[in-house]
Amino acid sequence: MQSRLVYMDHGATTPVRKEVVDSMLPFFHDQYGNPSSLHAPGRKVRQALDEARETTARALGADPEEIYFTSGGTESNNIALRGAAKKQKGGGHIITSSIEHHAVLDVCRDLENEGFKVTYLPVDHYGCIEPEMVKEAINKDTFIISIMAANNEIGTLQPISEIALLAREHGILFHTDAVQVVGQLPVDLHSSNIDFLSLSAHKFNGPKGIGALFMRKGVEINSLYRGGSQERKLRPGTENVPGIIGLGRALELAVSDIPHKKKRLESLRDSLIAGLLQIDDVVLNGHPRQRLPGNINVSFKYIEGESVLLGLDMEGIAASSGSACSSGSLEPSHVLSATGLDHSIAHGSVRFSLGWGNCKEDVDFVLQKAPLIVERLRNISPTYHSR
Amino acid sequence: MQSRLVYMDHGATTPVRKEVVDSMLPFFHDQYGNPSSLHAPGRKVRQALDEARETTARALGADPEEIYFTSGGTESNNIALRGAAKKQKGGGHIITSSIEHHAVLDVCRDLENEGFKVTYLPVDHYGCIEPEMVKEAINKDTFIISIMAANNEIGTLQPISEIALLAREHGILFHTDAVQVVGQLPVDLHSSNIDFLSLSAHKFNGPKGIGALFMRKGVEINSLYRGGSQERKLRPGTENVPGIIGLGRALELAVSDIPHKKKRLESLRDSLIAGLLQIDDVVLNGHPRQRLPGNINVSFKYIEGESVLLGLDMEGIAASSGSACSSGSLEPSHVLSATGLDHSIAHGSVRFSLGWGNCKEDVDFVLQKAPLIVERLRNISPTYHSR
Amino acid sequence: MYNEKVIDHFNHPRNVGELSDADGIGETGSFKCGDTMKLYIKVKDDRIEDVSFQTYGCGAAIASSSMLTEMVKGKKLDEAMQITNQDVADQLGGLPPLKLHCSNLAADALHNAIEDYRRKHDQV
Amino acid sequence: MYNEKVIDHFNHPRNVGELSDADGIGETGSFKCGDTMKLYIKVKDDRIEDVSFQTYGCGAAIASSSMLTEMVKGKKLDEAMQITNQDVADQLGGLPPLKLHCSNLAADALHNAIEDYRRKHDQV
Ligand SMILES: Cc1ncc(COP(=O)(O)O)c(C=O)c1O
Ligand SMILES: Cc1ncc(COP(=O)(O)O)c(C=O)c1O
Repeated sequence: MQSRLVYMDHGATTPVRKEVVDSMLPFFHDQYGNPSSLHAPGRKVRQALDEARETTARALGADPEEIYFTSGGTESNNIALRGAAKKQKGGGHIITSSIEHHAVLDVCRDLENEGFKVTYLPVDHYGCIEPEMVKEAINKDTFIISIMAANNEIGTLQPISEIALLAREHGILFHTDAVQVVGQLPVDLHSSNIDFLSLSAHKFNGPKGIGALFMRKGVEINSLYRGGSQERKLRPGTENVPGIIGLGRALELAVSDIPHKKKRLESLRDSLIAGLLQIDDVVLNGHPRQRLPGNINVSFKYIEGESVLLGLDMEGIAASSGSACSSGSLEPSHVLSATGLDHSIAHGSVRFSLGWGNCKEDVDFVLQKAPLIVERLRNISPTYHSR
Repeated sequence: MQSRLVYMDHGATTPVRKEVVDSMLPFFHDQYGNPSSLHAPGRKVRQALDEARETTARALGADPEEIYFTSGGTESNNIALRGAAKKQKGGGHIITSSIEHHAVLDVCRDLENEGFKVTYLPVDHYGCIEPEMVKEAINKDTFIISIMAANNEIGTLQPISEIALLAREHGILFHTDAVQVVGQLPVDLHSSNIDFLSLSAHKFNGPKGIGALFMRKGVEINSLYRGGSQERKLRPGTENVPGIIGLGRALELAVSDIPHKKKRLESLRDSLIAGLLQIDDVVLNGHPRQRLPGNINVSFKYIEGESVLLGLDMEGIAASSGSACSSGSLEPSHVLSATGLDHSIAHGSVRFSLGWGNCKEDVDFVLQKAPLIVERLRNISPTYHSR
Repeated sequence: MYNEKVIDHFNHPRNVGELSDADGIGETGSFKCGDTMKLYIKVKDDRIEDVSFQTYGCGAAIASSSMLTEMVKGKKLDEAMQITNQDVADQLGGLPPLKLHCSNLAADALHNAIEDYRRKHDQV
Repeated sequence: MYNEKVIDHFNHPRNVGELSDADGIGETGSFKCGDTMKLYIKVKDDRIEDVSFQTYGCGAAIASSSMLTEMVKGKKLDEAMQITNQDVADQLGGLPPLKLHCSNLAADALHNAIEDYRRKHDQV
């Protein structure tokens, strides 16, 4: 690995904080009991699990019984959407957006194969969803609306409260994929109309492979997996104890850091954006203000995103791209396409996502290297020369 | 917790070995990249993941492309059975046994609701399944047979090779829940006719919340969850990297220990069984020889299992029971019932499951304490006095 | 899971055994989970002078039985008839929700024993 | 992901730019992933005397372009026509499977350039 690493891919995953690892360690070879066991080693672990559930609930303004631990954001989304669909038996109508993560979008596509109807709402140039359009899309068969709290690529924040209220007024369930938001911005579920919220620990300096689904008290869905009676049968299987402990601790730390961290990241974000826009022919993707504190997404015209990533990588800068070549999917990001961005510009997109540990020097380093990389690549590019 | 802990509940879960925890540690806050990322920190983790997949495959006599990491045994079972069913579209016939773990049994019950037909094969007094009965149960609609490799309660080993061969000859898929077997007894998948095999790391001194599904090359099923393209889309979601690394390491260690450990546990097992049978009115559940190396399951007549557990717990002995009161389900174990055991005797069942770390002193300690506990409880018991 | 008081009653159950000269015997069982309890009382001047029990069941069932015998000793029969299963659980300082049904034997056995006494002594 | 040779060609691409006096120009693009390549050749005595490229694309596309120019310099046109995209990938020591399609530009652009040259010089 590079001697100096400037990690700006916190939207993909984050390092686990030292305090979090420390909280997990006792649960590997010391307190290893199965929380379902009646004996002392089991009971002790059950208690630690209950405490982690309380910590998690508290950090979200929820009740412990409303927290279901899962293996991550993907599973939380699948359980909420498919679980609600399974309860419908037969069919019904789902409203979602065209810029959801694949763990919502592709679930909806799969449900279409099973006979459900789905409306994929368009977004504006900034990636924003208009609540009025949600309202218009509602019909008598609509049973769930799923709109992400913030987009993972372009960072755009959605008017979740308004949409959740709309859903509530129409007696429709509301799910939000808040994987990018939890730990970054305050969440208070009890004062909201959200019925389901998905989160994933590795996005807020917790461990990979553990997440949670908030499901409001009184809401009922059908579980997908069957097995033991863990997580009140919504998600059976021996609990990932160290993961759950780590999630609770990481969330507690992340949420208490928000007031301070949010400001710091926003300021770093804005100077990185400003610096990148100094380069010729660079456009900002997403909304200039309503965006995640740590999200920067720009398109470098005339060059391709993966090659920029590679150039950055050579300098020890870790970022990501919505280009086709970086996803292996041949298609440029569905998110950038949905914002109406020209394919050729979408291919040149690069996301820098800031987090815990990034500092002004990191931003300066990127701003020193990026122009050189861009220049070098443009120099090779035929489209640049014939522009 | 008790000063002296005699942990004999390895069937429920096991401590993570020191070497395994050590192998996981670098992947929390040092090598934390997302394996799907293109940059150096991501690529480094991808490589470690590939190596863990190879280690896992090697330990099972499989190819790396045949290993799919999941969140545990429950998920592996659900993916195999429901995934095969989903591919059928509509209906079909499944053969399983009446003593499967709930993560197979309750999936089958759920599939019955969805229109599938299921045969639950009976077992004999020892909990053995007769291959001839499997053969008789096969009909033209049978698309999958799922028979566990060893039962988690009574430890009975099943004639998996014969049943797998039968399935192969009839062009039917064969799944085995080998959660209790992997790491305890040798498994060589390439020389077998097994199409799917489920395992869970925390049963062989690996971490909780991680497992794997072996799926033979060429077999195709429909994935249940949708999201990213991890685990070749069979199980999307950011990989539980430390968990996968830990699983690989734990399996490697467990499998290399088998020759030595199997003999040691069998000898401890047999002396514990012999000692317990010295107590009046004690019966052995399961098969006297065809059983898991570390499994002991006895019924103490005239007393109830949970009270025995509690008595053992007071002495620092951790065990488990198939009694209704210990599961909170009101029903005694479906496994013991299926072997034809009288309910009142089933209620008095206690499982001791040995593992890494248990020694002769532990067995002696149990054999010293158990008779006193049993006597005390029988003394209170009305059924004992009126026998 | 179980609190200290429950554990204490489980480990050192009070008033265990048969009363050979019992005036009333009450039996009850939970068909579902298999628990069975037998309660013996000796009555003098309409009061429970002595009491003992035998129980087949889990920790909660045994502790509830023991607790009950302590609660009723010296009580007037009419007072004893008022005791509910919930009272027994409360007196134990609570039981895990899943275990509540296991404590439902004790008061029932007591009421049966009192009724048995009254039947035998023409009080019914 | 990429091996050292690919990285080297990406970091130090050979023969970049336009040949102002090119005898043949070949262009090709992948509609799907958006990659585009432009190849310039100078031909003398039926041999590729000089070659240069411009590429819009990912690391694999750029490295393949650069590799190709090294492979064809000095080659006879007929020999150059035999070079396949696979040859280029092989010469680079292999590319990640998902990236193979990105290397599919280089040989195509070469063939187009040679055809362009032949068309202009009445060799077709
Ligand atoms: C035979 C068997 N199958 C499946 C499982 C489920 O495994 P897990 O709890 O890790 O999901 C277990 C253990 O609980 C088991 O013993
Ligand atoms: C918005 C969003 N939803 C869902 C996910 C999936 O989370 P995980 O990979 O932890 O399952 C991610 C991250 O990959 C995400 O950014």
